[in-house]
Amino acid sequence: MTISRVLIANRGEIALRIIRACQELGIETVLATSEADRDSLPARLADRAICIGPARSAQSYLNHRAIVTAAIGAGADAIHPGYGFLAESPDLAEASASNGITFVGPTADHMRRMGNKIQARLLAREAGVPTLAGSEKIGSPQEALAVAERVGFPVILKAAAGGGGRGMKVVTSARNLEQTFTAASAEAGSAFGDPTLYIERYISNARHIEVQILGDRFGNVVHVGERDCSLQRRHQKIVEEAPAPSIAENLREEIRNAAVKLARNINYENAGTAEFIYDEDEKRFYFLEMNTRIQVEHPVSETISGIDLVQEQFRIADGQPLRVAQPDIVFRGHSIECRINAEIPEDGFRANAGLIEEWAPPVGPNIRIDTHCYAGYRVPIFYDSMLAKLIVYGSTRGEAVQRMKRSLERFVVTGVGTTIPFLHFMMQREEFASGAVTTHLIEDVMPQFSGSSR
Amino acid sequence: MTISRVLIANRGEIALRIIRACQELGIETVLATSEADRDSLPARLADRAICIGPARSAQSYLNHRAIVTAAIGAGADAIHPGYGFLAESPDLAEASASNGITFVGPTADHMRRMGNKIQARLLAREAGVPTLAGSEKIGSPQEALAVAERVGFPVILKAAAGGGGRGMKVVTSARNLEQTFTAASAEAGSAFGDPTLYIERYISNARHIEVQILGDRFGNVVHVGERDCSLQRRHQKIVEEAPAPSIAENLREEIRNAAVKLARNINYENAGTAEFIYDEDEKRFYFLEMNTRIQVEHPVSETISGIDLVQEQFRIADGQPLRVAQPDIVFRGHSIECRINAEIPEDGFRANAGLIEEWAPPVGPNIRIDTHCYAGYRVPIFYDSMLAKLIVYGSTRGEAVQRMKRSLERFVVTGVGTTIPFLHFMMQREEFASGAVTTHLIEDVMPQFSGSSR
Amino acid sequence: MSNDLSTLDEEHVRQLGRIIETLERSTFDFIQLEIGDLKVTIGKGNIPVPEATSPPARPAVAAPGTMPPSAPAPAQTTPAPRQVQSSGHAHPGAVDIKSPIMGLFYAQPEPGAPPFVTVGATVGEDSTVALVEVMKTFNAVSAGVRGRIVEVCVLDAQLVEFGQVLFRVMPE
Amino acid sequence: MSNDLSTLDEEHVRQLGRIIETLERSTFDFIQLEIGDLKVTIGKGNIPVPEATSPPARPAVAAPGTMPPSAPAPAQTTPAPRQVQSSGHAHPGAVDIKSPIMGLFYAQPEPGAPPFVTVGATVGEDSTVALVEVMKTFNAVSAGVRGRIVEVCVLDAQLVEFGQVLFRVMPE
Repeated sequence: MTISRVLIANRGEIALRIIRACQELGIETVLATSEADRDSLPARLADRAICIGPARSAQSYLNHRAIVTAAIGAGADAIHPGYGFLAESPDLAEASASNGITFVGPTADHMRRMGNKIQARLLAREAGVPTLAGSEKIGSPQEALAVAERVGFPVILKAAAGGGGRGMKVVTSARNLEQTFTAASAEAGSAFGDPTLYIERYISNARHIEVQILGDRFGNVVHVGERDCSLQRRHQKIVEEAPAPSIAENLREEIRNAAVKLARNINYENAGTAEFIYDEDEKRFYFLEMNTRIQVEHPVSETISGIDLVQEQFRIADGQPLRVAQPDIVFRGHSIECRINAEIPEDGFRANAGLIEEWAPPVGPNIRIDTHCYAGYRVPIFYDSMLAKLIVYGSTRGEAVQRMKRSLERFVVTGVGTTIPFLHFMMQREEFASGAVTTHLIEDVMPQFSGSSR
Repeated sequence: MTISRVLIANRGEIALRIIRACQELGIETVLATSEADRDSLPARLADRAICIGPARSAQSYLNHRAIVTAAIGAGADAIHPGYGFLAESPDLAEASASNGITFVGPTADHMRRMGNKIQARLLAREAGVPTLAGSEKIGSPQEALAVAERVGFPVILKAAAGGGGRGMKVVTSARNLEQTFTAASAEAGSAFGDPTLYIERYISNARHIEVQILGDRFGNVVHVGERDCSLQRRHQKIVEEAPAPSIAENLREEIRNAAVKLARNINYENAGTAEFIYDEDEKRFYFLEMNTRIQVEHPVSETISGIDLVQEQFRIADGQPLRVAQPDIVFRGHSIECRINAEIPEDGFRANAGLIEEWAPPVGPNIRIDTHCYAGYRVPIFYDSMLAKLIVYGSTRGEAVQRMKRSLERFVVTGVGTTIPFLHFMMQREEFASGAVTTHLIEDVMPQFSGSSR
Repeated sequence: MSNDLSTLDEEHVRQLGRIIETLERSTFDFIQLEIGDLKVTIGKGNIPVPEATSPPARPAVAAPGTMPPSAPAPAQTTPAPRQVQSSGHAHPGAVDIKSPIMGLFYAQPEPGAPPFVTVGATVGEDSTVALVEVMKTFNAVSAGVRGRIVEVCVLDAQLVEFGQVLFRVMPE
Repeated sequence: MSNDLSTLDEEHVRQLGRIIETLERSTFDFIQLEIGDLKVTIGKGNIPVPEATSPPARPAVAAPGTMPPSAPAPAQTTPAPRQVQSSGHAHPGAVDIKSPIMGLFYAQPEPGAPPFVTVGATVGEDSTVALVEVMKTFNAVSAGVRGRIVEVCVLDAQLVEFGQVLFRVMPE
């Protein structure tokens, strides 16, 4: 490994996750922190922490100039961006490269090509990967109407520069289309700096399936299996699992191969994820977008494959060829991840911050906790509400569900409200137990949870 | 599962391990504790704890009548004995059965047949499993001399009722034989209540390899791979790994199959381990003994197979057929376990008890800690010195060694001396890195460790 | 009782002063005093804090099963014997008769017979007060003290732990 | 009961005073008094707090690598800026000039030029005292206070953190 010191441009559990990978690889860690995270657990566990700016992300974690400066000042020869914040910022990748610092991720060019969702759809089609019927780009409500009528309602309007579930609006009939188009375009402009929209056919009975990819500098690409991330609230994932339950084996192979083909077509480098929507009625899948970073839910793939994805990210960034070919990757058993968020599910998953009084996560074989929290930690109001990821393994999906249920029962958190009771409720639902997980399941069962928790 | 409440007749990390298995299986736990362990972590985490006697094991953990009474009084329908103490006591198994309580382990008959090492050797030969040249039973020094001259010096004298490394003496020439025989016989009589000895050819360049077995009530037997436990001090293991490094694949298959055959021949039920000695010079293996219980080092097999052996013990005891056939068991990667003992390696691994002041085990993906310790725990003087088992997984053996090394570096214990520095030293030895691990390695390198730690 | 300083009257303050002075003359480092709601700590160095130890298991959502009411809650770390002893506060000066072994407690020599002792009974040191059974072996428990039984702490045929308090006796 | 100072009447304050005096005469460091909702702690030095929280990373055997001496040890939780502030104890009454951004600190306008300020220099609120560079952008740092520089806390061309103390000034 020629990388000897890395600047970690992130916070929370992923900062800690990266520190741990580095400890095992013998890489020194420098953590860039905001003022609010100065005394955080990752700041204490890193070899060094540098306060790069005030609490607000725009002036700290989203400031790529500050991050590169901190890396130079600390003598770091690499930057790991984690997920979120600047993980998919071509600017950070470029600034790193032009300062002779290794960016642990794909190239700025890969990010740009996949960052624009319209271009990503084109790339997928070039690779022969199915995409949803819809448009490349729409310039006016009239154009939107024409496309919508061609593909049929309901349709979904998406921001070309969006992603990760943000900037999406479902339109069920021609009546609301113009109004929604105007609103969505304005929103996209202010949120992503680009008002461009595109339309896709909307699949209501859908599952979200994504394929983990690793590619190296030498054109080798492997997949590390797929994940099902259908359990979402407000288009954001809260439960993920691998492998995807209840899909035909030939489809599983197809979806995995499609992802590999897409990545190979663009010489994709480092870890990435191809996201697909799976039409439960038609039993077909369609490419949605590609995430050019490590994802929150990467541990479920690590658990079923035994591959440490974050360590592989470093090896790839270091210029090493992939250590495994596809046949070397052995999948075994089933893994589920629950996101423990500081949120009140009954109240529309409203985030709540505050002081964690008790913090006693479950422990035991086949239970993994990725977290930066501890008893006495004050959850800052400035960042996302995720406190921990609880990941379990089981020989079978049933065993994993059972283990997750018991683990949630033993997870004690007081001081802040969490999603634990809701996740426990979900684990007991027949729909989840049977693998009949769709993107609207949470919405469907929410009234019953709210009723039961009174 | 018809078992609904189990009495756990053990202490320390294995008590906690069993509690965790039960939490996931939905079995209530009642812990039988000695007075010294009344406030221990497992006593607090069990659903109920019952103090069965004073600190000394003879009047508590070794008192099978007290244990069965506690089980009856607490309404338990099963007893799990853990390892050590009464785990291989036919009396406890029998007393459980005659009181209508399920014993989570093999039958008393299996224990008796395998408990006598001379009989176990016979059973192995019946199954066509190779044993070391030697005698069935020797009655006098003269007989011992005759056998020793037939098989050739050095030889090893063993107690028929011994096991687990206890009651063994190596004799290098005819000169010491008579004297050693008399001493060993007397020792065996006082330690195991049976002075019977037998002789085996002694292999000096040896490795200790054992095979994990699971058998059910219906005659199904599978192996869960082999473990190498060669790293021993005073015939007691301190590092174990799976799979065994540097043995030919055909031998690996042979040794696994031999264990299955032996177990199948006696309709073995529940978890068990067939121990072999592997002659590094001749590249041949010989059956030593069979342990009729779960072993300390079971987590390395769990890690490479994904099977929860303690949960399987409960399912088998419950009368369920094995859930897996041999082809279903997928081995992946490499796992190493280090025993963190409260011992001073430089001082002949002398045990030391006391108050644990700081206790910060390493955490992270692919690191598992089985322990009952915490900051503020006072290690009692009455029991064995094991504080924790540190288990790691790696895609390759090299990765596992590296992860173990880094994990040991991050394992902070103050207040009591531990084996951590010695284990760290061993992980860095070229002999260990290359897989050239033999039963005399620790003895060979000890002077260098003692020198370096001054 | 109103929870403010007015509960500390002239007399209390004088008493605290005297406690400080007495402690001063002693070789002790601190005194902690707790009377109902009132807690006083006086000492040198840092205030002694209860140690943190490790997380108790407390189910966040639901317990996996139910246990008979006699079973202590998982989070409760006080072992049973001490709970029983605490009931003795009602009889200052009384001493405990503890079970010398774990087993099933029998108050009478055989079913239907009158109990060995009841509250008010006078016992000598060698008086048998109960039997504790361990797998059909019945162990007689002697009082070990002369006096009058003031409390019977366990029910007949109940499992008693090693060291659990069976009776309380007012010595005579 | 109202939870404010009005619950402390004349008499209470006198009593507290006597407790303090008694404690004063003793060799003890503190007294803690808790009566229901009311808690009083009297003592010397810092208020003793029960320590917290989560395990520090301290290598048990060997560090995996070496860091320049400027890097704080992993177990050290005090961030750099506070360490710098603590050096100011030598100048009671002095105030800090902190870095408004993270970047490379330059004491002079260009290489070879004299520094903006040195110890003893007088500054006004708008005086530029240093430059902090973030990727070729140089940000002027103003004193923000009138006074005399009594300490320069960082070296030229060193990385300074957000909020790190650069200078200490005795206000005039």
